[in-house]
Amino acid sequence: MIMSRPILIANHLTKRYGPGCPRCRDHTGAQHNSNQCQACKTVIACDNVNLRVFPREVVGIVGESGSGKSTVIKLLHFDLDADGGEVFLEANGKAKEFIPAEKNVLELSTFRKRQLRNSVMGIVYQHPHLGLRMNISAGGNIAERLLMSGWRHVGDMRDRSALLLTRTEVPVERMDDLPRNFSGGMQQRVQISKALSNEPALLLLDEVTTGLDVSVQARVLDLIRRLQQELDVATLVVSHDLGVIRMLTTRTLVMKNGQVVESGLTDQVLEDPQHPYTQLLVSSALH
Amino acid sequence: MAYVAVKGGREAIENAARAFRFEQVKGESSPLAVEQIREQLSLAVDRVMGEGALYAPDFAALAIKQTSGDLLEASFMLRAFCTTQPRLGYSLPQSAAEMRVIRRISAAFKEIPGGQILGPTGDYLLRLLNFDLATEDDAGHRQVRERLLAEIPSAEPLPESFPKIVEMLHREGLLMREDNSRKQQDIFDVTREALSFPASRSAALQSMARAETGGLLALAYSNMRGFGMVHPTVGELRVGYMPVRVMNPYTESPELVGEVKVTEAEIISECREGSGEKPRFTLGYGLCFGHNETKAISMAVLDRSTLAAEPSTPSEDQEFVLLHTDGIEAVGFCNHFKLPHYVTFQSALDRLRKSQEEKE
Amino acid sequence: MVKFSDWFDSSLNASIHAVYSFAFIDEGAKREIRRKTLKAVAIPGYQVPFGSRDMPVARGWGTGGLQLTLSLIGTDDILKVIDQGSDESVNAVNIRQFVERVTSVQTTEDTTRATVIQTRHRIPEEHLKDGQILVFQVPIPEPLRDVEPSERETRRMHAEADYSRMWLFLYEDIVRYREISIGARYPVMVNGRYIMDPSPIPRWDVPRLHQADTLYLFGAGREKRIYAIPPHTRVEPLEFEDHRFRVEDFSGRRCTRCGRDDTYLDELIDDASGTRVYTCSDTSYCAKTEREKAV
Amino acid sequence: MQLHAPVVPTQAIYRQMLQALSHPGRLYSLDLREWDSPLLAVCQTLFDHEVSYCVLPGGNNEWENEIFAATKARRAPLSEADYLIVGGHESRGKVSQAKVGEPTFPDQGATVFYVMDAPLANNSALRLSGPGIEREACPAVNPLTEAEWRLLRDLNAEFPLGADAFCLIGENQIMGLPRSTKIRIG
Amino acid sequence: MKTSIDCLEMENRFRELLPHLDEKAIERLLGFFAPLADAKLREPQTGLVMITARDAFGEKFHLGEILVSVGEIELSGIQGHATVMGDDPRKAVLAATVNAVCRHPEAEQRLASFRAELEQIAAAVGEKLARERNLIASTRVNFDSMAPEEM
Amino acid sequence: MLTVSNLSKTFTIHHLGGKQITGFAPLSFTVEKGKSLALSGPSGTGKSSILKCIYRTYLATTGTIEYESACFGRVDLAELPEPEMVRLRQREIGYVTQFLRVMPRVSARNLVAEPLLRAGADLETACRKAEALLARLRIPAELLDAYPATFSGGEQQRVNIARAIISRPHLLLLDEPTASLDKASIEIVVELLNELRGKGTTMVMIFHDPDIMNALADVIHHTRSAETAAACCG
Repeated sequence: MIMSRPILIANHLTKRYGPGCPRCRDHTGAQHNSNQCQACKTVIACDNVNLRVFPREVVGIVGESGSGKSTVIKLLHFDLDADGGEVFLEANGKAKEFIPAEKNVLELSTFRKRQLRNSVMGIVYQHPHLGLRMNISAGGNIAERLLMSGWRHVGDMRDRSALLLTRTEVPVERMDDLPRNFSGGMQQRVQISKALSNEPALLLLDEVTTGLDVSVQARVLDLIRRLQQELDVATLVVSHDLGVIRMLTTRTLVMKNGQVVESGLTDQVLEDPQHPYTQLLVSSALH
Repeated sequence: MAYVAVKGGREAIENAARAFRFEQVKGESSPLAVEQIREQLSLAVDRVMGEGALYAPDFAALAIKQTSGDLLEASFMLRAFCTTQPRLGYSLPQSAAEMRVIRRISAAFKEIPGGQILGPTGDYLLRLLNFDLATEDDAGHRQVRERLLAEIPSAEPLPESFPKIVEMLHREGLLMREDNSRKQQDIFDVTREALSFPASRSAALQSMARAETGGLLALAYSNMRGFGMVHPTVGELRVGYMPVRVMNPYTESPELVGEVKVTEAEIISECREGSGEKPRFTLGYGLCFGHNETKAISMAVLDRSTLAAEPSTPSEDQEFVLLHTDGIEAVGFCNHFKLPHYVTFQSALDRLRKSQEEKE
Repeated sequence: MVKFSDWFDSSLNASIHAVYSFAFIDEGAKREIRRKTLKAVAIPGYQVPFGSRDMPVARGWGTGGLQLTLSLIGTDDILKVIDQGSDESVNAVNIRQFVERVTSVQTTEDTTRATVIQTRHRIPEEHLKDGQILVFQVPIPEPLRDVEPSERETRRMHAEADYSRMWLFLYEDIVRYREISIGARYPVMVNGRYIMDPSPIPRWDVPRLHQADTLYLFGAGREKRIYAIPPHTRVEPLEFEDHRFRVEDFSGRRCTRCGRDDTYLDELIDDASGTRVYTCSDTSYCAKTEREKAV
Repeated sequence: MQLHAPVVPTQAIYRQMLQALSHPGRLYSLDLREWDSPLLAVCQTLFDHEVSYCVLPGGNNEWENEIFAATKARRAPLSEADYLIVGGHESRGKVSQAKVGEPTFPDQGATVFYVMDAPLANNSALRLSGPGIEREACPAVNPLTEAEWRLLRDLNAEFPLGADAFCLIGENQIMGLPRSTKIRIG
Repeated sequence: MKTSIDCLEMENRFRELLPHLDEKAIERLLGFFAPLADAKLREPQTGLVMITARDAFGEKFHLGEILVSVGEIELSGIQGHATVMGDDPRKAVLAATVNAVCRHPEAEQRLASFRAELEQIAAAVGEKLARERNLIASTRVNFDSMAPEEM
Repeated sequence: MLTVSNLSKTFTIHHLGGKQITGFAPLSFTVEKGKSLALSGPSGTGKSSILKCIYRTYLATTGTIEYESACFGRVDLAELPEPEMVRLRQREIGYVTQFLRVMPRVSARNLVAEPLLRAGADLETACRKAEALLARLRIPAELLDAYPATFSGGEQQRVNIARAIISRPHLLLLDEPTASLDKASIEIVVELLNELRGKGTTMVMIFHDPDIMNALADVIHHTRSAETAAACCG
């Protein structure tokens, strides 16, 4: 049996803030415990990251803040422009028409990137205000993604929004209310509804439970896990929380100072960490 | 019948023009001479030239006369005049540092090389009405002129040029050089191209040099007062005459066209730490036609405030500042709401009635 | 070239300003407007930025339309100017007089005779033919302005055809008011690519933009934009499958002057009775109908 | 009293160009009272020191200097020029390097003038559609080789990016081909 | 072409003086060239020149336009050209003429009496300007500062 | 089916200055298809670590783990790329420990049905099979919708076993799965495992209780402590 093609391949993904210089590599990375180059002051947010995600798989990226893990997600979602590397996506649906699998999608026009993002990806940000328009109704927020994918029937969109809100345990009668007036956990669930509205092939979760109360965290995680199983969507989870990683993912990358220091099966990374940083992370988390 | 004139608009307009003209002549006074305005209301002329973006004192004075002293309207007239005129060329790039100074002060240092020259300023005049001016006649006017020049014992002559204060700070490494990110290839010309954002520095400076004084002041004031981070110190403020030179096409050597009166302000603002550099002061720059210190300082503050990478107040948002300080555009749009909007209002009425029906 | 001595004797300090260029605007400025207008025609619905010279009428009073008209007009043209459908509205009179003064072209009130029509807020009721040009005065050319104030951002949205926020605006409108609440200035999709502001014409006029025989030019002077709809171009008002675009409803009403019931009407309060009455917004068409009835 | 100078003849040329571009594929006649060549007429109508142009090899050698003398427009390399001037019915692939503008400013795409003495034989497989054309139509005459039609089609495939063309045919005829025109061959 | 340096200097002084000359002075000076039979001129043109300024960083930008008049004259094959401030065709022609004459082989002799007149005007204008400058100079703030040796 | 050669595990603790801790000494064994091998030896000889190495929870320090996979043919589990290893875990290799290591807030039924769902079964079938298996393991029906985290140790362990065996893995790794079960339950588990073995499942297991071990194991492999191993081989 042959493994199916990865839905996402990212090679040598690099993002820096600053001019960059030949000595950047000598100063930055986990080894030097810094992501800023002493010579040119460039901050290497993410350095030469390789990553692949297979269909239906949940992959985690764990690391402390500043490790570059969120940068990776933002690069993949085209929120940031990469300074190097390539990304290949197995497009689905409409995007298949304009994105060949062998095309480095980082080179697409912003117009195409937007199309691709709309049809292939869903994202849930740590801060609901990044993913939601707070002054647009919850239903409107979900409708926005549907509108992006060409839906033009208000009734159908409302039906779909209602379905998604039900699935994410948001009372449907609140569909026309503004997310601004929702609790943090409910905002996150609306965000998840929005991310899933166009049946994405790849779901990106960026610290989705950070900042929520522990009990709310648990419910959001359960929801994600359930939806992930129901929808079979390939998912990339970024978190600093080993508990979240343990609960959601099968494979994990550990990042520090912009570099991937270790990767493996999630239980292996947690039980038999190889890199000194991972050992520290695991030991401090478990005790 | 009410408010739609099917006929009669033409006559009404013509008569309105008559009525406007009548307002100017209905008094008993003698007509104002253009040169009187140019000479005796020179700050108004300066302001009109600055906001009209045309250095033409005679025409500016004429425009003030024609518009009954509505300075914004007068500057508008200069702009419209420009539309009818061919652009014959560009001057050679000229630094205001070379100006023939008539006023030059610094709030940053007490003693500056070349000295503080107060020049013709009303800053220290008490704002008290001078009733002597009310009864001034030709002879008195002449006497005053002679007396003012005669009363002055000969002073130590002014130097030909003055060193720049900011240049001294530069040399000491206390001032940040301009961001490379804003370096430009071509000089933008807002009279030939529509602004787009982010606007280049040349586009921003040109827009502000022709902006309305009050508009710049309001935004700059909002920043100084607290809706912003620029805490300005006037490094140097100059008023003087800047030479204008063009290239003579036959001799291919620079040719002096004349001098234009300008005001230049350089304000020093708080430190900013560039990537990998020591903290330094930053500079805001203002330059405008005529003697208009309020405008030059406001412009310099806004030049500095719009450097903010992520604007958090209106005065830090380049687009906000540049698109809302052109007096002529603003006054036109403001007044266009006086035009009939019957059709659109009818459409809105239809919508409102429909909505009310739906709700019933 | 003239002889120095001849010039010296003959020439007084004659003011050069008594005579304006034909059509007022300097030829260099006209060339720029013409270049940009051709690009606007080639990219229907896209707003081409242009230098936009200051005109002797105020910004916001039709300077964009005026610049287009002046860049178009030649001695063979017959000009019609309307505001709110009326040739005699003060602004229309003002603009027509100015153009006459700087070109001496013929003017008309008859829509069918005009070669160039400058308008504010209306499309004439009579069918416009191939070869005629309708010039719109546009106060706010950016259809996305209501959902995004930043010019930089709306430009990006157009570049990426990222119009979901506009659609969302309409969706929310429906959620709130059960229908789209836009009166005039109804956004349209041009040639399947650009969302465009048709200037504040009533919805009544929007269908006339679609597959017309005429060239439509739009000028926004203050905002410095030119755009166009060539003849035979798809122009579709934004609508949902279950919430269709609808024009103003004048059913059961007719013009008290000419009796027509198929035109856009102005609503008037009758001074004497205090009741509402209606007359055609297109006054020259109304007068024409009356004349034809009289014959 | 006349308060203005007489009309400048480029006004008429502009109106004909505008009509031509609004009706792709139709033929219009230029009013060439003041000019010997349609090329100089259209150049003088649009060019000045603010624009750049490039005469592609194969064009008349005189053109470059004539245009400069008449308009003071700047000469620029093919890939940077605002206006390209092609002598004949095709550019041999060159026009594919024309500026096509940016997504934010597609109007910065170039304009191409094809200058020819006479049209080619009609290509019955050729169909134009899009704005300015009712349904679908054959061009009035065929000014371009099939290769050039394909090139224009490909150049404008990523509409609104693209370049716009005018064909100057014979003594005084002009045909407009904006980038919005869809070209179908066979 | 050989041009007398002296003449060029004179032209420079003339141009510096030009903004300060009134109509009468212009007419007087033009009068010196009225008999020039070998000169042809182009109808002087009025228009705009965009002033390009440099900010404190040396960055160039357009400050605004200035109304100018341009004179062009041809004097036995020598082109004279001048751009002067304002709507002033007479001044433009005068300046263009001076520009041509100064580079003419017979410049010295043609300019002799013109130069004398110019000197006279310059003296009068100069005195007026000097008094104005003195007034400005008198507004300098003189801080009393202690000299180091007195400390 | 499974050939372990020269397999060993050493942990390097970086924050203790790179201190080396031996997990288990090099060892080799083979298990035929459908046979079961029991690891036996004193505690501290790293029996659990051996299973974890096979399951890839631990990375092997030396040696190979050759496994005859249905999905990919013959592979070395010590080196197999992770996505393939994930696939094997989902499709072929089961692992039962004495501790429940499953998701909180998932019902017992869903927990057990999940491997079937992942293998492509429809929800109804999967739930029916899960219910049947849990019933056989004497989990009361009223607990089907409860969260196993609240169960007794014995109940948790039976849920754990059910989850591991429901999809009939080709290779089953058992680490003291009966440690906290009562006698009756143990008998059912042994019965179930023997059924699996009969249907071809290969097993590697650790049982403290020699009776259970003898009841299930075809082969017994004796592990030695690192010191002993060093003494023998060194």
